Amino acid sequence: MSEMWINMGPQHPMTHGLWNLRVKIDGELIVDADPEMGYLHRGIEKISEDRHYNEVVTLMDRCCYVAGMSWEHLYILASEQALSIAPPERAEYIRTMADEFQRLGSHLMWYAAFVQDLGLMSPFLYGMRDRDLILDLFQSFTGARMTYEYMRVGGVRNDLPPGFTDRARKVMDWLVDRFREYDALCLGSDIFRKRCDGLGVLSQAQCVELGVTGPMLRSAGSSRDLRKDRPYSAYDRLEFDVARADAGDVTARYLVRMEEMRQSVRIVRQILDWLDTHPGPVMAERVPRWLGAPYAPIGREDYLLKRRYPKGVGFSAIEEPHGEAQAYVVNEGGEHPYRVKFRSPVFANLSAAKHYLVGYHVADIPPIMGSVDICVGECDR
Amino acid sequence: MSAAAPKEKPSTNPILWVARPMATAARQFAKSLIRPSTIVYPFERLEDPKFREEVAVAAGKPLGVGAVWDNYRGVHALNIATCISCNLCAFSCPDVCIQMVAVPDAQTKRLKKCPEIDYGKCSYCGFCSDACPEGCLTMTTRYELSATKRADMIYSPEKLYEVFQRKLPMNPIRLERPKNEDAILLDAPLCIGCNACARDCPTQCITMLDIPKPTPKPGEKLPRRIWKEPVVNDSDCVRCGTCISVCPKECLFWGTHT
Amino acid sequence: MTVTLYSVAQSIAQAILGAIASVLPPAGRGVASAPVVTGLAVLLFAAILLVASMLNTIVLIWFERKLLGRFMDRRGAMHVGFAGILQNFADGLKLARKDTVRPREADTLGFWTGPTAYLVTSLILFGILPVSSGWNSGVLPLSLLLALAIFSFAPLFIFVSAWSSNNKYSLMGGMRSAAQMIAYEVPLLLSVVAVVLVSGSFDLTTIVEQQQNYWYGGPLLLALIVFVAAMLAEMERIPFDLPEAEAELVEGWNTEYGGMLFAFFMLSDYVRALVGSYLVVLLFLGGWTMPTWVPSTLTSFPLAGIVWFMIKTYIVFGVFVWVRAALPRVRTDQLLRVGWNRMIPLALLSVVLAAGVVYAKCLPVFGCVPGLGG
Amino acid sequence: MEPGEWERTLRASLGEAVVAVEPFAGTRGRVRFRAGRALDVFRTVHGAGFTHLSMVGAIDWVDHREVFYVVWSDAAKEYAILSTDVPADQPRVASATSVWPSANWHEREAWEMVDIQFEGHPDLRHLLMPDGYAFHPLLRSFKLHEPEELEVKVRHV
Repeated sequence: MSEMWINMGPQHPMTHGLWNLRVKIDGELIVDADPEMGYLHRGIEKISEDRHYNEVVTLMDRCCYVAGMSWEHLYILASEQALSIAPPERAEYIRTMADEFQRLGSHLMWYAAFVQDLGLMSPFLYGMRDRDLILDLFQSFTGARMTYEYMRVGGVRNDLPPGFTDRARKVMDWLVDRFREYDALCLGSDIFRKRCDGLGVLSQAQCVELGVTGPMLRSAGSSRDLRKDRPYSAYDRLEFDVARADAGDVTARYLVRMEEMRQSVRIVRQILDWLDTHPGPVMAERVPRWLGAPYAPIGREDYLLKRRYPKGVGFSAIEEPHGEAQAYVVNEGGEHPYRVKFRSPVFANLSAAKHYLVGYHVADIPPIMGSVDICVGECDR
Repeated sequence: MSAAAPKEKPSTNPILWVARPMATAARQFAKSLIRPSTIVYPFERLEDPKFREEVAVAAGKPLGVGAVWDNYRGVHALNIATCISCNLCAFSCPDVCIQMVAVPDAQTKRLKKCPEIDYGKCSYCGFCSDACPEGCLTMTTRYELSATKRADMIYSPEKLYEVFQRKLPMNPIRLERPKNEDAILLDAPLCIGCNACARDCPTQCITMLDIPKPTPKPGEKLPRRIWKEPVVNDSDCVRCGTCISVCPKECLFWGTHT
Repeated sequence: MTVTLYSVAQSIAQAILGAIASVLPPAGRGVASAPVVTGLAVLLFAAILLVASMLNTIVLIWFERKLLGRFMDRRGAMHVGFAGILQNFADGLKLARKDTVRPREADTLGFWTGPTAYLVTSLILFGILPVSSGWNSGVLPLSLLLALAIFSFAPLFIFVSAWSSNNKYSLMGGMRSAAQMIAYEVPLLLSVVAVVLVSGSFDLTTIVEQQQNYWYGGPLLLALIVFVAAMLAEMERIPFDLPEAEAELVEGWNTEYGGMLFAFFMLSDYVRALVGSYLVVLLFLGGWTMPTWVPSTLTSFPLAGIVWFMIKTYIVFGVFVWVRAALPRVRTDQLLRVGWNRMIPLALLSVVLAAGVVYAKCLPVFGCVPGLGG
Repeated sequence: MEPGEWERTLRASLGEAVVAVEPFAGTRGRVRFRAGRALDVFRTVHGAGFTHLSMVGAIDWVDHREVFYVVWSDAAKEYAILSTDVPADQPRVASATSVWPSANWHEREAWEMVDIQFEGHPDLRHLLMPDGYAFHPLLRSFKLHEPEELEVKVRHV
């Protein structure tokens, strides 16, 4: 067989979303790769320019369907900096907890999708089953399972319902037991090890050069984790370790994500203990009128502009489940953000696709791309 | 703090090639023989608290443990009787799916404006029920709203009132009003005393007070106006901005009392 | 005289034709003559065999769905019929109603004949494999060879349909399928050679009857393992389902097929899975016979042979499902390396072991048996 | 490192290429530099330990456009923001891909969204928008809810 291009996508079981991986293959060997993006581009950055600060939060949930809460957190942190508002401490803890729930949910979803790419169907369902428990928890304090709309500039929408912490503890206990099962199904399987060891290797230097972040970077030996290196919200008050591995291959990414989930459970347990003993407000006291309650006359927005609010620029970076996400919010004194710019970790991780795909086989594409953990929603925005 | 790397040789190395996963699958098989985790949806519903307890006990898994269904943001319920037609829900909707339409009030038989929601556009963010000052537009646990026609996705106020009458669990979350909320301020020299704001105020918190008619200086012409000025009762005001929208002279604006 | 499927068919044909002849005028009495009866009996025999086998296959699919469901902490089909047993009929009906879309550039002849021939060759196997003594098309001295020969038609038809789909994924799937099946034919046949050496016959009925007191699965454990592994590859089931590895190749060689043609492929896959389980039971697990220490009440009721045979078959298939639930898919190069570098030496070793067993005229655990080695 | 101190350090090697280093909460500072000497600035900042380029974005200020780069230093565990203004009629700046290869896709996005010409970019083609898309959606002149004429060229492989 001579060389040929094949389009893996936009509709393809491997893609987990709407994108197109064009690979040039020679027999079963990959000789070139060119990811094509944009099938899910919804112009969130543009729409944000026409929305109030809190209304952008609804877009953030749809930005990434597995890590909506992390994106809310990211955006809210940047907006708060741009608007010079500080949230109360309890809100910070709740946000951190929500963030870690989201990391658990996202990693469980990743686990499910990743093993399914390898042809393992039952762990897929185990992962989805356990993710559902996380969604239940989300539902109990945000009121929705995937599109939370929970964080607000200056705090969070509402406090936790009574009895929440006990429920969450139960789920955490259950999850910790499940992680052992997951490892037995994957690491304990010779076929899994044979398929994943030494696959999709990216060295630390390559990662830094190509802008690859998150579990992919940490699996290559780096210990960079914004939660440690540049603590935001309540992370500086919590104890946890940074998950790290050295091999830089698919198995190493698996190990890093599994370890991150264990650390997330550890963090959540600490936060739950803290939340039990520290009641308080969850919304900042002094927020501009059009932020405290999410309303403003839509038809004639210029009324608000009779008074300009203080200008500011906000920049935030958080360790999202997929990697480092950043937001840049420009506040020009209006009730809408002037410009919102997001940096999606998946965007950068995917742009390096050629470097971790070339030289492997067609059958290796699903595990490699699975280990990258792609969420096209946040990549295209 | 030192970063604890996952062990390079984890304890879960393969035994007999595939013995571990086979054993795990067999264990899971034995467990799910009693009761699998799936909820047989139309027949079993997690929003039923009794079922939640039963299933958690029967399956030995925290199925639905986290779910508090009262908080759920589902289809809205509208109490037409207490709606004050303040437009806040329509204003706050990020998807512009709420329209205010005129419906007869159940008691007074007079027409009043109430929200009509297009669920084809709604994103269930809950901003409208958060904004509702009277708590008459709330979200319920109802989530089944499939329809065969697009027109059926538009819920008229009457239909939302039907949902209200079903007495479903309502979302109990009410946001506190921010303490430093902006108030309606008056740019006095622009006002012509036309009474439009007081007429349209949904809470009747604006009263038109007489102001003294100044004596014109020689050569100065007094503006043609009614010598009244609106005064807003801030504790009753729901900050809907209707007065600002109807003001013909754009003399009302948001601001803080200094 | 034992009841065989052919005798049942013959008596039914006799009864039908006799009834017809009794109402016809004397000139038409000839319809009940022996050649006509035989002809109708053969047709009836084929029809019964076909329908029963198809039903069996569909129940097998249901069995897999339910079993796999429990492995995955879910329920499987459950609404249509009792415990969802009719779900597959509903699915089949749905597929039958669907339009079959042929790609414009596809080769018409290959596109249509590929799946059809695949299904037909798979179904022929039911006529060869005995499910109980006498319950096959008749005494074929080389029935094992014939079955395996027809079993290995599949790569040809898979490749024909894959090639004529004119799709890159189909092509790659077809290539993989051909490579895999050819690679695993060899260990499959070699492990069968071990059985043939011990039993001294190519006739499946003889092989089964020789296992009355001991199953070949015991002394020929190595051959059994090789055979099951090679059979997994031949059936294209996880962990060896690379030709239709849906993660990278969409649906592999049947990517372009929809509607009834896809149903043909699906059905043939399960027919082959059933046939594979049959072969395991026939060659290694004693077929329809049960050991003599089993109480005779359990083995002497009518159709006991078929019942026991099916129980064994379904248990074997349950193991296949278990493997599917627990293991990921291997890679093409790994699969071929395992096939050529591990499976064939192991299969050869099993042949040597079988030769040793024959030479010693003794089975290590089960004791010496008269007539061993033919 | 304080922004003022960093400004002195940068100025020592870059001279007039650096306009100012403004304090920016949560980062080491925002370096405003002249677009004409962008590559020198990139090399110097990269040499100062900021080996990781996180984001390239552009803002349309109607009268001019701003391009900003977010870089991260593993050694200092700090972000820094580089920002430069380019005129709206001639939005040109040198591509950072030679210094930070990760800039590739970010610059493609900035080009198609805000119409910044990155000179020396290896592969400046559409990323999120279809090929042949004639607009730059994140310009302020591009209004939502307005009909647009869109010609999509489908690429066959």
